[in-house]
Amino acid sequence: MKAIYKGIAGALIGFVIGAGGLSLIRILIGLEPWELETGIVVGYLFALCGWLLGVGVWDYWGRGWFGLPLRKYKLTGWRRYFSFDTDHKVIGIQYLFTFLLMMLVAGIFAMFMRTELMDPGRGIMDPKTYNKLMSLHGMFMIAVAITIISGPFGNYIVPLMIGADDMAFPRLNALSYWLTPAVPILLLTSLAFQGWNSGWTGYAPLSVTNETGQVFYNLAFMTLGLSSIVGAVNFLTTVITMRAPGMTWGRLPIFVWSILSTAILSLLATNFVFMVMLMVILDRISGMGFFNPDIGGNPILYQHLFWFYSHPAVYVMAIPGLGITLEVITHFSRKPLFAYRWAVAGFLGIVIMSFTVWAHHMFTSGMPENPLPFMVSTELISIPTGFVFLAALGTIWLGKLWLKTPMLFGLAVIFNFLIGGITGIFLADIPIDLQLQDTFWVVAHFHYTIVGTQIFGLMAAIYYWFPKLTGRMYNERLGKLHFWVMFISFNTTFSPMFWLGINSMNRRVAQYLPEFSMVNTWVTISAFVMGSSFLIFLYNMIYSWIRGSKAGANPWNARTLEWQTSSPPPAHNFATPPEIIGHPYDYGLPGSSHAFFPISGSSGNKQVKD
Amino acid sequence: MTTNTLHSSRFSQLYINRLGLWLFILSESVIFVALLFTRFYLLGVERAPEINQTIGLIITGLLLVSSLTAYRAEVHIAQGNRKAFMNNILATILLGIVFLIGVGIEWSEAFDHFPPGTLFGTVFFTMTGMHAFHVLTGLLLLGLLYLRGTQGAYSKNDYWGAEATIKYWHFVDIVWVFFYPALYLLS
Amino acid sequence: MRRDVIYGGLLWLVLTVICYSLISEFTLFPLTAAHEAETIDESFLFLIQLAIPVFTFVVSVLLYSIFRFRRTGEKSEDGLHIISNKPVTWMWLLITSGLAIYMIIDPGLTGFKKLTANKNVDLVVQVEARKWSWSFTYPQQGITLKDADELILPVNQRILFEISSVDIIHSFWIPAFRMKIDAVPGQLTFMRVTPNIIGSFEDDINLRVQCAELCGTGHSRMRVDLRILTLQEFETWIIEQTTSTD
Amino acid sequence: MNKPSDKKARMRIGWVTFIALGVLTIVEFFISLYIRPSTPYLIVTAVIKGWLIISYFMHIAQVWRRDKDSK
Repeated sequence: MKAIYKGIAGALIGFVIGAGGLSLIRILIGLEPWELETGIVVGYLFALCGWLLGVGVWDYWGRGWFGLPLRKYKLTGWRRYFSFDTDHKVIGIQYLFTFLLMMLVAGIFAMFMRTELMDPGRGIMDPKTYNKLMSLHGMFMIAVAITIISGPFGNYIVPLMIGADDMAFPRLNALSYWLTPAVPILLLTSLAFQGWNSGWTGYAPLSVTNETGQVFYNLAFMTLGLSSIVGAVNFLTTVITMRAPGMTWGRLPIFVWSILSTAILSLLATNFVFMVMLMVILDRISGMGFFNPDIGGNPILYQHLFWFYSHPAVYVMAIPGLGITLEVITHFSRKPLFAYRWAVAGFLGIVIMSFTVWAHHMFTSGMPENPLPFMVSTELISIPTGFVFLAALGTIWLGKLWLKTPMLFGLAVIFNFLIGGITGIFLADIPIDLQLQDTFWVVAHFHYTIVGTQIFGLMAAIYYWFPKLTGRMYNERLGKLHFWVMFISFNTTFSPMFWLGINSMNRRVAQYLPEFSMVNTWVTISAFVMGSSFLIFLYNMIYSWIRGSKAGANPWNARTLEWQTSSPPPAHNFATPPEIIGHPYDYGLPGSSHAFFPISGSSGNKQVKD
Repeated sequence: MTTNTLHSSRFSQLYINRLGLWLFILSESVIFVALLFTRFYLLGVERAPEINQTIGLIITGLLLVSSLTAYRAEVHIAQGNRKAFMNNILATILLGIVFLIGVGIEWSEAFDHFPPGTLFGTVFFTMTGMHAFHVLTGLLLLGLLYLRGTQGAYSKNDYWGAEATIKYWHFVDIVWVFFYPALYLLS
Repeated sequence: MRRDVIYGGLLWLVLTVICYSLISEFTLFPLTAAHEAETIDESFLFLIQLAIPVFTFVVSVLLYSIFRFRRTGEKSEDGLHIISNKPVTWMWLLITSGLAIYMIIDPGLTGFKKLTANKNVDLVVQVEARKWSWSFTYPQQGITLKDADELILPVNQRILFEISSVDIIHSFWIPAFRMKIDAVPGQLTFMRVTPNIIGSFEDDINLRVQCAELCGTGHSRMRVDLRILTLQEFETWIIEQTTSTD
Repeated sequence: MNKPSDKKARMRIGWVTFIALGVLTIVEFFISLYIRPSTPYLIVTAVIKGWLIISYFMHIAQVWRRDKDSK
């Protein structure tokens, strides 16, 4: 906890230095000493640096820049999780808890939204409050979706899967985690400054002209982007350089491939959104006019830059979910991953093509550019996406399906992503999009792809790796109950929204025509059931973590490397460094093995039990 | 960047660090790609005729020379010649500072012709500002490098800190290679 | 194995037939009030028909596998060691690419062409969006309705909307026309449409102008009614307007 | 790698690159003065300059020359 106190102190000092210094400069050049938004932006910049330095960057890292000896703290037990710890397993758990908490909070926002939408007129809040709540829900969930698989499981599992003892840059890894708490804090602080009402997309010029709370959204998005860039550099370097001997590209588990693809996307796209957020801030605080039509600026520019990041970001969310799904489906079908190369090509194909489709969000934006190339590329991206279905279906066909909770979630992802994908085709078709854009069809579509793919994938991951993370087994009965409640209520919540979309209910509205009230009431009730299913999940996790039965090293009898070490893994992951001698998914091939652990100093090879 | 010891990697720590740095630079260059895109999207190939060509050419030259001194510093430290290394770093820092002063003069002139409230001003100040910010961070890093140098850090076998800083400095130069024609020369 | 393929195929067939009969049973789309809307609904229906076999294929593989290939009991047993299957993967690539390209060409490019082909215009209506109301101007008739509560259009006339905004981005959407386009400050956007029925908001809720782009507090109520009149009625209305403003 | 002759060669690379960059900058300047439209030529010179810096000042080749140090 000491690290966090120091971080908070650092943030406060940083803010005072930043905002105070700014005031001083303003006085010197003869301006008013204080201007709210400039003060917030500059103060925040310094506060963020102060927070990072205080929380551990200075002790573990910064002192070295000045030639001072580093300070390392030897913490044990729960205290490690509140410190600048560089162990990738600790960072994974930190990510998991932070973002599950964020998801919970954003889910509560969603419950409030649905309560308001029970009623076609004014329900529990006025439209202004609704817009802010909707924006908060959106941005919280976007932050969650971008991070919640690659953060926790990318960090915890990827080094284990490739046989490394840690990430390539452990301190950068800790840095990328400790940037993230700033995101929810900023977003919630915005409420003290009238919040912001432009949704998670923050379209200019609305975002240039609205209340001060908007600046917090921009800063939060920039901070999140910074964190994911640092994470992406780390993941790429780790996977490229830290693979165990014999772990060729062709033997890389599919989940590692999905994280790698995600990292490429984050690396190459994120700074677009960083820049566009900065442009909005500059427009607001310094009188610049990127999006101001009066001086020749162009609001469409915002959408180009924004979607050039945010469409790839959709795959940043979806690909790790699909990676987990393929991973889980393979292990629980007891059969090799069907068409492994095609699945990898699918991921990489999505990565490359996702940079060509951004303007399909802008078919109705009145952009002067020709929309047809974007329609073509968007429809074509369904081909690499189809490879993922090919791999999944080919794997379960003729398998020996072991229908445990992770497997159920994995299969549900296939179903949900199928609906999400097919309904996306309609949106990619320009004539149909003219009708469906900005309606509830879009809401249903992206909830099917993000929640249905990523959050269901997350659940599969949590149940699948729970024994590895905790050393204990979750309660299977409760897990299945959670699955069925969540799966059914998820579908009854979001599938009626397709009907609403076709029948012209537009999105982001607090009040709507009374003709839609019956369906909306139904959706709200389903949403509450879906929300409550997470209570089962939380109870199961907490209870099993404390009281669950011991799981052993490899309860699923899986072949990948993370299961070949104890649960939870020791400090450096493997007692002896592994060597890879076979494919990770060779189920049903007698005598095959994925890895063995040579004992240093002896010539004998210890065969891993398979 | 980091100096932890790894026993499971088949690559040297130096190689890992280099790869990480290159990836970071790749990612950072996206900021400038976005700015160039903005410049062409909003303005086409137009530019303000009032822009001061003399200052533009001078600061371009300064940055170019600073890249040479940075390069020389790296060669010298790779040979273990610390004195020459330090002198070249110092020269780089001075050139960088003069560059920033040049940008400052350019800004004060630009305020009269195309303030941030005009379209070209918006683009000009953001592009040069973003670049100057990177020059500033580069200068801070070079300052740290110099400080560590006086403390006796870096030898011909261990000069990753110097190499990384110098690579970053070259990257800042590359950005200007693209920004200079985009702001001053296009028509 | 062959039996599995046959049974799975049968399941696919049954599910597909069920889905087709379901969509033919129900009215899928709300009221259309323009030629263009019919084109869009046709594309929509066509894509649904294309999507159904894809959907039922995946679902039937999932369902069949879950029931046929599930492991019973706790005994651990591995499946067959099938790494890949060249004919299947290449067939998959061929079929999915074929479908994608077909979709691009048929409802995509052809539909887009149908919508944009006819450039004739009988009537120009200038639409100005602001927070949170719509103003309509009929430049040929010299009528301006500021902060209007109704948009009046004649039937069977090709109308060109010239849309602009004075503050932030709004979106001009008439659900019964199935079309929307953003109102962007600083530029004009266009929408061409030919209404083909007579009616008003009281008859059907899809006859309305709705803002579809989030624009702040009043966004959800930024809506005016649409009334489509016969040409004679429209001309009478025009005369009424011009005389009342004089 | 640390032989004195090696040092001379590396210094020469630095100078040659520097002079090439300088010449290209002058060329750019004159292109902007005399050639309309200048954009395509300027893109070419900028790309050449960027490539020179990346390959000779920053040694990008090190990234794909995976020299494992013998420790």
